[in-house]
Amino acid sequence: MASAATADVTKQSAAPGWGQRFFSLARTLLRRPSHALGTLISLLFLVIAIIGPLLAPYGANEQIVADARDGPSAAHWFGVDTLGRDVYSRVLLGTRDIFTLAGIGTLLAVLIGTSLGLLSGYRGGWFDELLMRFFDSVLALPALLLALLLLGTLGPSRQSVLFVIVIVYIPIVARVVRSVVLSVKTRSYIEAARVQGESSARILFREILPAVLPALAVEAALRFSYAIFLASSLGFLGVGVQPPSPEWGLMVNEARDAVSQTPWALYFPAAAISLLVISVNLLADGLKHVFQMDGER
Amino acid sequence: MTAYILRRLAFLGLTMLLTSLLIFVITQLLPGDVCRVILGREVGENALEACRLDLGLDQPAPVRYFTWLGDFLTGNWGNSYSTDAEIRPLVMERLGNSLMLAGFTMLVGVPIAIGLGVIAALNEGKAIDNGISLGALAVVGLPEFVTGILLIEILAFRLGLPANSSIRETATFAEAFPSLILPALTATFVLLAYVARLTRAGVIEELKQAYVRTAELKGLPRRTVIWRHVLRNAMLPTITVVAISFGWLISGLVVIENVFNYPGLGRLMVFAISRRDLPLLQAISLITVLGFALANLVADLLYAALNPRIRIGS
Amino acid sequence: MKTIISRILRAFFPALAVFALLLAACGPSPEATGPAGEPEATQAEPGEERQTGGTLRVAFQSLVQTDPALISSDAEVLVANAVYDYLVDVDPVTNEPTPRLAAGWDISDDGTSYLFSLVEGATFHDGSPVTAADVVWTFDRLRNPDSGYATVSLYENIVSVEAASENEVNFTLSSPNPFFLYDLSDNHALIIKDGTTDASDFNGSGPFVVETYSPEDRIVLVANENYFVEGQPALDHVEIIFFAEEGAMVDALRGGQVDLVMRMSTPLFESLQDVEGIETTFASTNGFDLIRLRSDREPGNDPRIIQAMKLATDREAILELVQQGYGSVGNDSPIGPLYTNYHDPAVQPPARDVEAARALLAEAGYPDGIDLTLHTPNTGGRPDLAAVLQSQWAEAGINLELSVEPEEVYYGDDGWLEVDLGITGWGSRPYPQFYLDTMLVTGAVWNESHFSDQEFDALAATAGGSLDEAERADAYAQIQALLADRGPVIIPYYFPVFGAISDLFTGFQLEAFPGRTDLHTIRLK
Amino acid sequence: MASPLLQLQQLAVSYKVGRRTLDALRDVDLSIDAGQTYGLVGESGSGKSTLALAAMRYLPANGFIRSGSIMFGDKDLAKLSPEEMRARWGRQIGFVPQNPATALNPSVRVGDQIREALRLYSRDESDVMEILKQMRIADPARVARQYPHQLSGGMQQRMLISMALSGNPHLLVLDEPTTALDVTTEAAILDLLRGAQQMLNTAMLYVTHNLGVVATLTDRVAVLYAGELAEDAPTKELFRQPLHPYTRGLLDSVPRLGQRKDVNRLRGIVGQIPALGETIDACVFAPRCPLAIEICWQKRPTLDAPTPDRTVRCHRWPEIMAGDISPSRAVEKSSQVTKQAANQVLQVDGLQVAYKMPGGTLQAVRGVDVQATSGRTLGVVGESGSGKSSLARAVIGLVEPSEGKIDLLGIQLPKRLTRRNRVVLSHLQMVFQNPEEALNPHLTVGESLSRPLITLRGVKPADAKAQVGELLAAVRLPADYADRLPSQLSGGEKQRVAIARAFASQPELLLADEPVSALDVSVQAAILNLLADLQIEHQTSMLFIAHDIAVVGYLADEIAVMYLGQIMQTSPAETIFDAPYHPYTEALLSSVPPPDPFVKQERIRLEGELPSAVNPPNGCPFHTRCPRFLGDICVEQKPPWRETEDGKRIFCHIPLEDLLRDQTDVLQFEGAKKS
Repeated sequence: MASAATADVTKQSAAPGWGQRFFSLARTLLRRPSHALGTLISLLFLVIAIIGPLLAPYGANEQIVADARDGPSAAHWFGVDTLGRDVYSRVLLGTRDIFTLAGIGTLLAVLIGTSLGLLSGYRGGWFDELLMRFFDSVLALPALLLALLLLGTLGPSRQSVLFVIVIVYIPIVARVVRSVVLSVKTRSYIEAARVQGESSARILFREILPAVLPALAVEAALRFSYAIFLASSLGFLGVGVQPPSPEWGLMVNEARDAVSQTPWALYFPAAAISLLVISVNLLADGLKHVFQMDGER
Repeated sequence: MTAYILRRLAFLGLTMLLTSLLIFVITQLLPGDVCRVILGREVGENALEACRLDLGLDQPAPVRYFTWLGDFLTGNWGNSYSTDAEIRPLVMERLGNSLMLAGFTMLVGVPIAIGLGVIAALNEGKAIDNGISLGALAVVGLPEFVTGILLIEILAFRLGLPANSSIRETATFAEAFPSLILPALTATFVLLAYVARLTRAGVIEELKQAYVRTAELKGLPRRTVIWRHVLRNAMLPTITVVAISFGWLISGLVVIENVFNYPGLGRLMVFAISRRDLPLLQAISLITVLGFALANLVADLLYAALNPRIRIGS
Repeated sequence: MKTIISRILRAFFPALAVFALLLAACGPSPEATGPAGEPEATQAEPGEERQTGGTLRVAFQSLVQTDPALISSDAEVLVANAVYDYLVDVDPVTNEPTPRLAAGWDISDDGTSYLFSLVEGATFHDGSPVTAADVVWTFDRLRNPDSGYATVSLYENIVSVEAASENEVNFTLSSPNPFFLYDLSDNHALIIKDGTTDASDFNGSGPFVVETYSPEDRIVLVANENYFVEGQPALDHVEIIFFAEEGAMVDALRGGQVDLVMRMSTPLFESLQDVEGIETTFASTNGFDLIRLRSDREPGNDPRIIQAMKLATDREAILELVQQGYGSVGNDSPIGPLYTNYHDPAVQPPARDVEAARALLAEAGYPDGIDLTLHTPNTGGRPDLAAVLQSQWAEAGINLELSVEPEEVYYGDDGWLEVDLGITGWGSRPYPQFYLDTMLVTGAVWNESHFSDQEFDALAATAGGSLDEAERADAYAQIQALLADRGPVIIPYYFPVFGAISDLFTGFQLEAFPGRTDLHTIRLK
Repeated sequence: MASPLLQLQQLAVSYKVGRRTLDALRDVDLSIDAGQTYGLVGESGSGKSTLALAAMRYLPANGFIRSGSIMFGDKDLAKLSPEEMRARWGRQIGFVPQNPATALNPSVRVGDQIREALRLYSRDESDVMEILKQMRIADPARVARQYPHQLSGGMQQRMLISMALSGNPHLLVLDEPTTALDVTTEAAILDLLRGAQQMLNTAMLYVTHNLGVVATLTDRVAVLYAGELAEDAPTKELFRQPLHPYTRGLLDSVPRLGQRKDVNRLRGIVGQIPALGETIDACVFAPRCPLAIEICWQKRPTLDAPTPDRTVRCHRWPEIMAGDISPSRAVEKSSQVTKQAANQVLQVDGLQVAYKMPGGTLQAVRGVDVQATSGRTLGVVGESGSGKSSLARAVIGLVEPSEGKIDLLGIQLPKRLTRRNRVVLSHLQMVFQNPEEALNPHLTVGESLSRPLITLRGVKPADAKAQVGELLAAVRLPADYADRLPSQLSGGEKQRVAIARAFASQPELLLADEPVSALDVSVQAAILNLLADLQIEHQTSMLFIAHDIAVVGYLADEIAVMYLGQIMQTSPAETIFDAPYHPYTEALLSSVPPPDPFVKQERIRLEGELPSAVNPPNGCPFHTRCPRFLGDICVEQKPPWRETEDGKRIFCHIPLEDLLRDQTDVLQFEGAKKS
């Protein structure tokens, strides 16, 4: 009865357009304060990633010799690091680094993982079996271990980190997508499409994919937050993005020796990582709520 | 049940085989000629040839793979390139240390995490739930290296806990204990949030089940309903979560071990990578994977043993 | 095919190999501070047990090599110096050669024959006495051309090493070598037992005996009860605990898990300044990071390019930012102020002039600036230096792309010898000649800038062969002027080394090459 | 007369959803006497489950009692504390839930779950065996040791009933306890409840949508509609003369056993039940009522008592009672097209379907031969596990048969769907069971309908739109529905669209797999009629699959009864209810509760559990449970097909004469009501 009570009670006369649906989802997303906060901060970071260079008072590697090691002040909101660089500017500019690494990495992983998951789940058979066994073996390696192994092979660079994020997350995304596909493909409307002679491509992309999207959106948000973690952890271990890039994990690593001298150079990027990860997690929670996947893990 | 165990074991074997292949391929792709790495750039072709012969590098890759795997399985792990030390005792000792840290973390962290998760779930939507959930989320956002550094700043220097966790090989657990506190605390933070969130979700899910209503409408006291019925079932997936988090801990420990200079497998791994120490790297990877896989297996079996739906097929 | 030693060293630790190979003995450290006191304190009563004891816990990087002929890193040398003995040592204060296993020496007038007598009562840890045969074995091993050891070229001019008696060894040289005693004090020249081929069993004659060694974790040393110097060592135990990171070492020191840290970055050193219970010390060195441009091809074959780079560089700012003011400003030559006899403070590279640099670039055909990739290893202050240069040179139109690589990769693949523009770290050495011979003379092993200048080669030959001190000093002065003017390298600073020790201990004397620091002089207060 | 056991007075229950408060029950008055069996019927959304839970004061977290009282004895449950309620649950009010599979704790042995209750009620734990025996469980000791998943649905429900009865409650609340069960199991459970009720004199509040169950089990019935009590009367009176048009509509929607589409059309109710919170301040049934007059739209009727023991909430009950007006809806005239010569469309020979499972091979269909002819319907009826769905899925190509031959219009079909060409695909279409899954939620109705036009009929996308309108019109939906998303349609509307989609390619054969089982009865009637009309219009052959023999009997021309992957009997629909029968058909017919309290029914019950399809019995598949089991021959030999005079074919060892001698018609109608 409870389910009846929460059922959709409004029946509109015509199908709402995509824009309308988007706004109704967005409204649901912003209803709870924590979800709204997470979404807004995530968006804020995204904006910073795009227009960061316009906001940053200094360059990422611009050295102000006279101000080196100064604490936070009106001139330098987040203080200055040992090399005389404005930490505020670096944190702002580092946002783009994180978004290109974690964001594009997640995006690519989601694109490839979704394709593989769709194909694997829908086709089944030996292809599915083979792919899943392969993914099992990849997932048998803890993510960071795999990342370290791959970085050992590729050498530390921005491209390597991107590649690692993509490789590490493809199997995870593919599995999520596959499990949704498996549950959807036995639904009557898919079977109806099959007996109507629809092509596999149309069934996959027009009939199944929309059903995968909610889970995919949640998974993408979660993956993004883990990717931020992974990228900054690799930066911290010194095997990720290399100096003088303002990547946050690397900034923490670089500032670590000087933590008693210039603690601000460590705490601000660390806070930025935490804030972004928490926000993205809240956003993921919100998406789960929007797509009514609350109970799922 | 026996069939189930055998199936799981076969599955584990297959996964391990594929993973070992993966590790082999990746490590073989590491840049540079192994013999050049060992002997240096000025060595003559003769010596290189001899070295390659010695290491069996003249063999085709599949042969080398099976030789390597065979050697590994028979306990012949060879010597590390960079330290010339025997790999097996080295890795085993570090594994022991890592397991001690992971075990200690889980021993402390898991009960607390489950407790918090259950409390939050039973008070869903109330202030205490929001508090726990937000706290967990805040901790989720803190990378291990940040937590570690903060803890060193706050606890090590102010309270005098050991910031460096290097422990003697011969140390008893009691002696090693103080060194374990900070890294374990760091790992616990991460674990806590993760397990607590999942436990909460599990209990909430379980509370919605129809059998809970049956139990309530029997007139059972709330306490009995929670303990005998809800938790008994909610703990099943939690076991899986705990095992997964064990594997997750192995990953997390790489960073933590490096922050605290803890002589575990994760630190050895970073060492091996920076030294291009292939045999050591392969051994560590395989052992880690095996540990991870075994943890998952144990979880599966435990889950099956506790879950009559799997233990006794219908 | 050169030496096995350098093969292996460079394969794994190229930077450290550079560091170590260039070092024959300790550099002078007149500015050294710290609770040095009297290191040779030997108040032990004759025939009595040593009255002091205690355990010293040292934080250091992990060991890779333990064979004295193969060691290179600070940590390896530190352990070797504690477990083995040199024939000749170098006094950290006076920078003069001092006896160790040798009780003394006679040098022939033509400077080609050295006769050493050995101290009484020195024994290996297995109980056998140290004899002339062991010395002969050691040096024959080190100079054996087939061995491939890094010392082969160093000892090239030794004609023979012979036992004159049970306790006397004679070295014969092909030509006089003013720095031969320093050469004998080379990091690798630790006396091993006659017949030892694989010196991994730690059978030295030194002040400490290895109790346990667990790779990548720690090495535990106990006092050698039979050490030939009375009252040494003062400590019962030394535990060297391996760390991957300097930050963790300093954390451990502050947390009280170790007592001594001997290599740390400037910020870490700064962070220890006001910490109760910890005494900090630093030693000036002739170590430096250099920026070099290949002079044998575009664009570096046009001398105006390196000139423009010199003009674009603000050395004071670099010292302030990268070294936080510790150390001293460099003058683009490897002959630093520590070599008081040879350094010429009057020689100065051109002062910073961004406009002049731009003009030079334009003249050289780069009116819109020049784009280059600066390669640097990821260790020490080098990434910082690269970052600062990137910013400084950009003002003059030299636009740098940074390529920061792991040290092992950068030096391991010989990339550092190939790239156009790179940063290299060079360790401190007790005398300047080796920098010239290995880095700058035509065809030198590590002539990374591919520099070839006949005038320079002649001056370097004079400085390295003459027994006349004045002639040498004059040649070095000319070399400095030449390098400041047209040398292919920029040396922005000489860096110090830092050390910190718990104030429970005394007798710590930090060396310019920290690995050569003597542990046997440290004692509990 | 003693005061009632449970008395709801002006009870109103609401749910909080977001910021809105939605009324689920309004002003419900109802009273149950001790020992009484009280039926509560209504369609989904009528509030009947809420009422059942409210009677126990056990509402979901967002539900609350807005006003009114729940008098249980002399206490108002609405005013008791949670602890006081807990003390009554189990001891005074027992509860039997709807879905037994999820209502038992999966990780506790069922015996322990009952013992837990016994301990709580201070009874001896060893009573478990006694209680299980009362539940007619043959091997109570073994069953008590088992976990819920090891038991069949019927056994699980027995456990829950024994648990609910173990506290000897005065009132037992049952929320659709047999809905998830097969009819033969349902019959056994209903027998049990009857027995327990007589023995313990427990009052029962029996919530169901099944008018048959109400008719056979209860003393008194309340009809709930949109949260309001429409009518309340002794069962026989209600069935004899319903006073509320809604009750009449319900009764007219359910096919009676023997009712046929071409003789006596189901009437159904137009429209649909209002959603929660959508009620108007008038008669809630007015929008669907054939008798609605002006006052019905203006004023909410009061709850009147036409006789001392019945109540009704309708403005026009006096006229209905007097017989001045009939609440029955006028029958839609079916479009009678002259019947063309029937030619054979489908011929299935020796069809076998098997699924690979971890424990072996599940033999879902084991050698089935069927034929279907144009313009006629072959109904396949069977309980779950009979293989009836697999048969349909094999024909359409969604599963590949392991053996057998499928001919369409005389041409053998490839087994694999992907090997079938467009023409074949367009000739074969299917309507699926679950309307919620029938349409892609992300496509508009128009898109869904235009696809088969484009793919199978080669219609240009531009022209498809116009034809979509025609398709919608054919299933009696307005053209503007083309722009709607499935989430904006009701279940019945979705199924109409699904039917339109299936007919879009003008198939020769339509497979309908339980197309109405998920629908409420009032909607079900309309869909059945729609199928019948479309079939006549297009002269389509139809394979209609259902578990409800009354529905099959209504719609089909021929009926095949399946059991464990094999056909037990085929017969013309007209004679399915007449002896002789296959013993399984006989048991099936005697298990279906007829929605008519005046029908007398033979009582034949099946013993034991359905055998596993992984390891099906040899010989006659029904021999393990057959009440007319002959002996070894049934175990060892495959039965012969026996043909009767009235066109039946029976798959049984028992000679026809013996069957004719031993069997009488299972259903005996009082008077001559059989139409």
